[in-house]
Amino acid sequence: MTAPAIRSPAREFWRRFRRRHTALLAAALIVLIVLAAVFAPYIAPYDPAAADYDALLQPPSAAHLAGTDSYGRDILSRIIWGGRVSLAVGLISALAGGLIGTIMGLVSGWSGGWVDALLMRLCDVLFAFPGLLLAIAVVALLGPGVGNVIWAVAVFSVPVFARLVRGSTLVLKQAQYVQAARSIGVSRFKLILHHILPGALPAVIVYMSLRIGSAILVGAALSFIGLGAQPPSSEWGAMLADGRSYLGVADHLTLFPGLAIFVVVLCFNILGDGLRDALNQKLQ
Amino acid sequence: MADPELLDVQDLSVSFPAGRGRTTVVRDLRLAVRPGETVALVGESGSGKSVASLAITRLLDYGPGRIDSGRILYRDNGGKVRDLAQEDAEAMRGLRGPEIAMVFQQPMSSLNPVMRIGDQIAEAIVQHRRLDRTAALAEARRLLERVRIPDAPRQLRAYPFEISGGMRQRAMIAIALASRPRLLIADEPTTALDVTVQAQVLRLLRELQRDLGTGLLFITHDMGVVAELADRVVVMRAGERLEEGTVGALFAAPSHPYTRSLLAAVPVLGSLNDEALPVPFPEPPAPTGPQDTVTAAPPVLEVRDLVTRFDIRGMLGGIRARVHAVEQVSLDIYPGETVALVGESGCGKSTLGRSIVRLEEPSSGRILFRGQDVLTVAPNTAADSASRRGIQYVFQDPFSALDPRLTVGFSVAEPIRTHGLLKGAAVMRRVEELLDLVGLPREFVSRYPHELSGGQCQRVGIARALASEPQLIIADEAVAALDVSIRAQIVNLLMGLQRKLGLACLFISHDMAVVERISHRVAVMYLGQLVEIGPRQAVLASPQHAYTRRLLSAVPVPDPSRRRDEVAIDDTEVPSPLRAPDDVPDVAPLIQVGPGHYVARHRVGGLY
Amino acid sequence: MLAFFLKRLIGAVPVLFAVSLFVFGFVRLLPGDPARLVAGADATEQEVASAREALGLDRPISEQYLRYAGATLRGDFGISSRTHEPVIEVIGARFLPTLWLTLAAMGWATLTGGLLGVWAGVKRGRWQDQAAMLAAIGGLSFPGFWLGLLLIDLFSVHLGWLPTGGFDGWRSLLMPSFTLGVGVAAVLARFTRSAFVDVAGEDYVRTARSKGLTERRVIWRHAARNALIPVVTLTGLEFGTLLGGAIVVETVFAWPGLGRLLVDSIAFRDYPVIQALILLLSAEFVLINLVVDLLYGVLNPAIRLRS
Amino acid sequence: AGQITVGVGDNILGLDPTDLNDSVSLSATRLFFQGLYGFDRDLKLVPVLAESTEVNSDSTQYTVHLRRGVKFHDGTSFDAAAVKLNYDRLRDPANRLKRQSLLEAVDKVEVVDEFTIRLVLKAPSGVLLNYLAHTGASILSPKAIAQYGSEISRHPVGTGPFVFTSWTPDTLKAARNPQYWRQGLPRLDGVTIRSIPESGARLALLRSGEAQFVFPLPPETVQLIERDERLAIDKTPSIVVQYVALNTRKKPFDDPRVRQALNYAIDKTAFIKVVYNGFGIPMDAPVAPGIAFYSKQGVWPYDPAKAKQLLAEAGYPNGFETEIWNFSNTLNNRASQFLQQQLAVIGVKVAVNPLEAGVATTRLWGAKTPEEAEVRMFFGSWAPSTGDADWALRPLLSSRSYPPALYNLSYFKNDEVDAAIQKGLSTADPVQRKVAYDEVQKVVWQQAPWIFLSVNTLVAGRDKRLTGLTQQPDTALTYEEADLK
Ligand SMILES: Nc1ncnc2c1ncn2[C@@H]1O[C@H](COP(=O)(O)OP(=O)(O)OP(=O)(O)O)[C@@H](O)[C@H]1O
Ligand SMILES: Nc1ncnc2c1ncn2[C@@H]1O[C@H](COP(=O)(O)OP(=O)(O)OP(=O)(O)O)[C@@H](O)[C@H]1O
Ligand SMILES: [Mg+2]
Ligand SMILES: [Mg+2]
Repeated sequence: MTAPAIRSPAREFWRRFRRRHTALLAAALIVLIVLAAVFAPYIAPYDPAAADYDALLQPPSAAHLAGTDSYGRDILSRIIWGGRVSLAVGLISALAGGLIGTIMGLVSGWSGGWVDALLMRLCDVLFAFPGLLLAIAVVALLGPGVGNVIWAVAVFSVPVFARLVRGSTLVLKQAQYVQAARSIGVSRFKLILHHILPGALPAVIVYMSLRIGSAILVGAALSFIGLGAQPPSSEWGAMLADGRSYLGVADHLTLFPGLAIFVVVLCFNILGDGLRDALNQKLQ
Repeated sequence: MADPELLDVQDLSVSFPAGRGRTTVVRDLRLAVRPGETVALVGESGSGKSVASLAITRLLDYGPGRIDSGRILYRDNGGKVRDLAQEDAEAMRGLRGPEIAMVFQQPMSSLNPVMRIGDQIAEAIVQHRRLDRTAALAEARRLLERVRIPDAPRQLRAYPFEISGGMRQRAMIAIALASRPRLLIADEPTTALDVTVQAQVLRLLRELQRDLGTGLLFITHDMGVVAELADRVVVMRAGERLEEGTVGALFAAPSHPYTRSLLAAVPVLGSLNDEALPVPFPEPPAPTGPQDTVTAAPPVLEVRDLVTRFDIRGMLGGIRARVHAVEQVSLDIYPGETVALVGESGCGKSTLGRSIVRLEEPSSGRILFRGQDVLTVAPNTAADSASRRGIQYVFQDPFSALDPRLTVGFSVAEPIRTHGLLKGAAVMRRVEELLDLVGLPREFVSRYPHELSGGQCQRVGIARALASEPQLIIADEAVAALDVSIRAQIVNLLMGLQRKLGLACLFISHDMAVVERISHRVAVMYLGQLVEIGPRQAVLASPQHAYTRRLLSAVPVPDPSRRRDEVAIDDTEVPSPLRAPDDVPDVAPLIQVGPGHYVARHRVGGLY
Repeated sequence: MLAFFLKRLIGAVPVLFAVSLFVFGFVRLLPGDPARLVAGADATEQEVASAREALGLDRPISEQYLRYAGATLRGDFGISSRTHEPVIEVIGARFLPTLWLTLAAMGWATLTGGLLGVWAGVKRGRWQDQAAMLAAIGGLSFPGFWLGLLLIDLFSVHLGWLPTGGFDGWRSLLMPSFTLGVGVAAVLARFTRSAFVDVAGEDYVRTARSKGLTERRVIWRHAARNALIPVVTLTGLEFGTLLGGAIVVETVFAWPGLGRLLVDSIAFRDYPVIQALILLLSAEFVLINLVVDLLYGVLNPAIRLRS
Repeated sequence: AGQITVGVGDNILGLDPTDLNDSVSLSATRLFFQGLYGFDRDLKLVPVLAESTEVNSDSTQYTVHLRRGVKFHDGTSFDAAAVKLNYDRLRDPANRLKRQSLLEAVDKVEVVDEFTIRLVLKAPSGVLLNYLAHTGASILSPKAIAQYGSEISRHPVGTGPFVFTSWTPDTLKAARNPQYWRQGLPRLDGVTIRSIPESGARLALLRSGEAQFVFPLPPETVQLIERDERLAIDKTPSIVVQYVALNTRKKPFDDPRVRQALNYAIDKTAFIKVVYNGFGIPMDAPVAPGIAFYSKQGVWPYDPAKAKQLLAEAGYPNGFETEIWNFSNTLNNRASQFLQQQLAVIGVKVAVNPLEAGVATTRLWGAKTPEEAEVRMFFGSWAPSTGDADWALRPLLSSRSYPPALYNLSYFKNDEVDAAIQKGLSTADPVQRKVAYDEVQKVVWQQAPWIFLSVNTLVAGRDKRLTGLTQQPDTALTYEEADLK
């Protein structure tokens, strides 16, 4: 009988993840949505910017599956195109913010002392600086492109991740097994990578999957206060915000982009749960 | 049988998911406990003892394990016989505590890290005895005193990480006793206890049996304890019951070959009275005679005036008191030498060991490893790495020392990879070799710590310590959770390595018989200080310090015919290493009383 | 303890100083001419010039900073260029509504979020878990303004139970605090669940069960308390963020809070108000994080703070 | 009788009319304050605190006879001294009041007797009374000015129909002035003005009965109000023109044919329908019909073919690329997008760039010279607050009004126009002024420095029980005669 090989934690993780079928399904759906966005020009039934003044605010019909908006543009096509912006905002900002924040939190929690103090005060400053203010500044300086907003949103998720990870790090640092590894002489980097990070990761993943949704909604908030995406690039949040004054008149204007956001957020959260559970060796 | 059974386990089988199927780890187990009876469950490490006990309490439900078949008949307080395997969760909850209580094997992880010890005990009292919190805390204090925890009022307010391994175990016992159970399942409750405390705890259990008629299912590896305590013995191996019998009959005439070999491997204190050097167990592979491995080379480790103290902080960070865990300890260990460190639970043995591997920060003193002061070397230098590789520590609580998120294979390979000893597939081969050495199946490389039994965990810890080919091993109760045959195998393994590589060893243990077997010299600690140190033969045969004498007198003998009904135990107040922040204890110098034999002559905590 | 507290508070001074300097530069970096905004859409050139003079923006930037720093140190935050009121009063008038809204929202959201999270964690993998998750995701993907408008439509327009907005008694607090709290509750629920699932498999939870404790006690005293540690961080952070004002909710419910003040002030390049607001927010965050750090120690004695 | 609540879209920033420039605050001050003159709902000049005015022949001296028996809310009497004090206060640059330019033309204010005052001008002016009628030239109680100093904007004391009660950031409350000089007025016991920035919530305020009047109303929600029989829509033709300024100094807009082509390319009716839900009329002159001396020119027809042809003639057969700016808000962005789509039809690719309010100030007014200006197309609107052709045309089209001085964003320069504007400004004779402004409007229309779009209709929602609350074309509300049944 040949003994199984020593799999790296990453391989182990993948092995467990593969068994989570709902998570895989969610991941597949996300890929599908991303593909739809990428290939929007080939998939979208209409030009998302083409207005038809004879078909304003049409309810869903065979011609326009999701109806038309106040310019007579096809909402479905706009949602497909809008995925490009919205998914980019959600994914990039959450991933970038999560990555930087996690590193910061690990360093801060692990080092303690003045490094910790410095990094955490930096976070305080970042926090105190309302994200919206920066978003406005970015919009003001660089123009209202959503691409610019991504970075603003990313920067402002950094402190949350940093503090979360720092919290876990502080706890894990005390764990007997971390001390044990330390006494062996495991390098700081490996120690953090193999023993601390996996313990902090569940929180990061869950928060990240939540963050993707809220990042998409930042677009809505910005549009709401009048700083949205640059027209006519459709973006789910902006579509929602613009459609709100038609509530009660033409509800499909908000319904469909809302649905799109819901589905995407749901998928990311299911995926997040799957990843998280796969990190927990006690769950089969 | 005249007595109605309290517990009657019939054909119990338990399995765990494994890969795509399930593996059965307890198979058709039969077991009975009568009121007031003590049944010892002994057997090979990993044979399913702990799992069986979890199945009985149905705590198994909260994990991946499943009861596949069998009945667990239990006669409750009202005289009704119930099949625990069929009861619903709520009914089981009602039974746990006042009816069936359990002491878990891994005391560290089994205590809630963020709750005070007192609250964890009082909670059970409040739940089952309808006392208010203050009364419950008072009761908790009484319980702590009864399990001989020093300074009980303060320990009530301590958190698990603040107390020693033995204290945790006693706290677990106190929790189990708090609800005055009718059936107590104790999984290795005394492994981390020094013999004096062990004797007291055993007496406490007997009292409980007498007063309440509690049935006791006692899982242990210590045949001395079995002989001392048990009425009947059940022997398990590989998930199955091998044989059962009254303790006298079983010890006198074991029927199964495994039982026979088990009893043969039991070390008896005093069997090496005439031998100056350690001698391996008469186990395969064939022993090699006395362990004359100590050379005249300079010591690998020199500890000088080491002091480690812990500040006890209040909720908001202020220092309230200080634990003098290690006070001015000096100690040398030579290549090829094993020094046994013994002493009462909580006296600072682990702290000393942990200080040497720099898991604690000593307040003063020096630690020289091969002439290099390890406390002053800069981190991440070659010297630092050399000492971290050269000294390995086997943790007293093996489970919490393994990263729960990493497989056994990865944990064992970690020191090899860290120090770049091997590369690629060679790492894997070495890990397998190490698992073989400690008697674990190779497929355990892909297991996680929570899928191991206590003894298996401990062996992983040992394999991991050996992985970096150290010059010095600090083994903190490293064989306590192992059954006698495996224990003999591990001790022989260490001695073999000593012979081959000149490995030095600081062997922290409560088991005097093993100490006698393995050590060249014995050091005795008391309240953080070294009170006696000398050649093993001299210390064990003619102990000079009163504490050493007391320690030796309490060692149980693995022979039921020589059972002491009342051990001479002094019930004086247990001294405590806790002091006010500015109250430094005085340390008496060691005085030579024989060749290499030193003893402290001064009054410490009621002794002189 | 006190020493630790003081140390952290003193440590906050340079932070606040850095923030003040940063903000001072930042607002001036933003494109936009406050004088022009103050003077109005159809102002003549003289009117603009006189507005600039009145704002002190005609002086060299260094002088402006020194004045600002000096005044700030004296506790004088200047006069709002938008309303001509002292900044202290502008902010003061809106601080209380924000505080109320935040407290109410955080109050119900932490409670509900925590409960929901633990519940989902207990029922992990079962339909209750899934339902809680769907509810949470729903709460997350609902933009505040949408939910707010729907609530207004239902409770104010159709049922007539609650006022549509404004800051006027507890009834006016219900819808805004609900709307504001939904996102927080959702985040906390998801997060608590996750932390809870991790903790629920620990040995000490098994010990708690072996004592025969009620399941509720096992969950709350043993599992939840350990799960709380990461949740506390998040709660603190969310609280701080909300204290900065919830722009969207404040706008929908015409709530006179700090968030809207900030947006309006930015749109108006009301430098003194922006500067003071951000200083206030930094101070809040320093304070909240201090509390969070203390709470860590309370919740997990092993990481008690060494001052 | 009764109390009413009015929902408005912005915060009230202050209550000193001389130091305000946003229409919401100015409108609110009209509860408390009045000037010597005012406008009726057709923007006709009417005396308020004045009884009559004599102008000398060269339009340099205005002698105003004041109304007698008027009292300020604090009990002091309104008289010539009060007017002089107010006007001098407003004119004095040291006071840095935002409305100081209203009295720019005045050289001296003289008290003739207790109820007569004379305004001596620096140069002849035909429009002084329009300026005096502006809310910014309201008369405050001299006692209150002395008493409150810089706090005056929180303590409004005037002669108006309502007395100040309280003001918190979002809510202004006023109560009936029992000593109001007009007999039997006001009819209401009190007025509350609430700021509700979100239009949906503002609408809900009306529908739930918490407010009796809300303005503005997003055009798309009108349907919801119409469904409710308790509510009515109030439509008021405004004097606000919506147009796109084309930078006539920049290629390709320097060519009149291009500018005309753009005018041909936009379907104004569709524009009004899509952007404003039909609430508006196409512009048919450079000023709105409500403005004095409005001179109708006829709507630019929608004719994309003609537009293409003109572009080709001008050398742009395939169109060109350019950029349009606007102040970022829902309606403006929507309008820009509409324009973008329509211009795309004739091959003109327009990038829409909405400017945040602060950014706009630098981008638009930051250029010191026409050469520095970056603006190409700017979608905006103009509300001439004096209701006179001068302020409707001069700031936008005179070559002396280039930013940063004023608002000529098309950098339009035409000598005839310049001369005519100057002429109209310097005389009080209506006949001469009409000639001048006819000329200006004709030339501007031909030269097309703008894309002429629409004059919007103000849309407000009203509880049907509320009567007599009138909205003026400049969006200001008059509460005097309002009543709640
Ligand atoms: N969660 C699990 N998943 C898979 N296997 C498990 C799990 N828990 C225990 N086992 C296996 O079941 C067997 C019995 O374990 P158990 O803990 O009962 O041993 P034990 O008799 O108590 O041994 P020890 O004396 O070493 O504590 C062991 O081989 C162990 O590896
Ligand atoms: N982190 C800590 N904080 C406070 N006190 C501590 C801490 N760790 C250990 N102690 C105390 O130090 C003393 C020595 O503990 P140590 O673990 O060294 O004992 P030990 O000799 O190993 O006992 P045992 O045989 O029970 O394992 C004990 O009284 C213990 O309560
Ligand atoms: Mg076991
Ligand atoms: Mg120990």
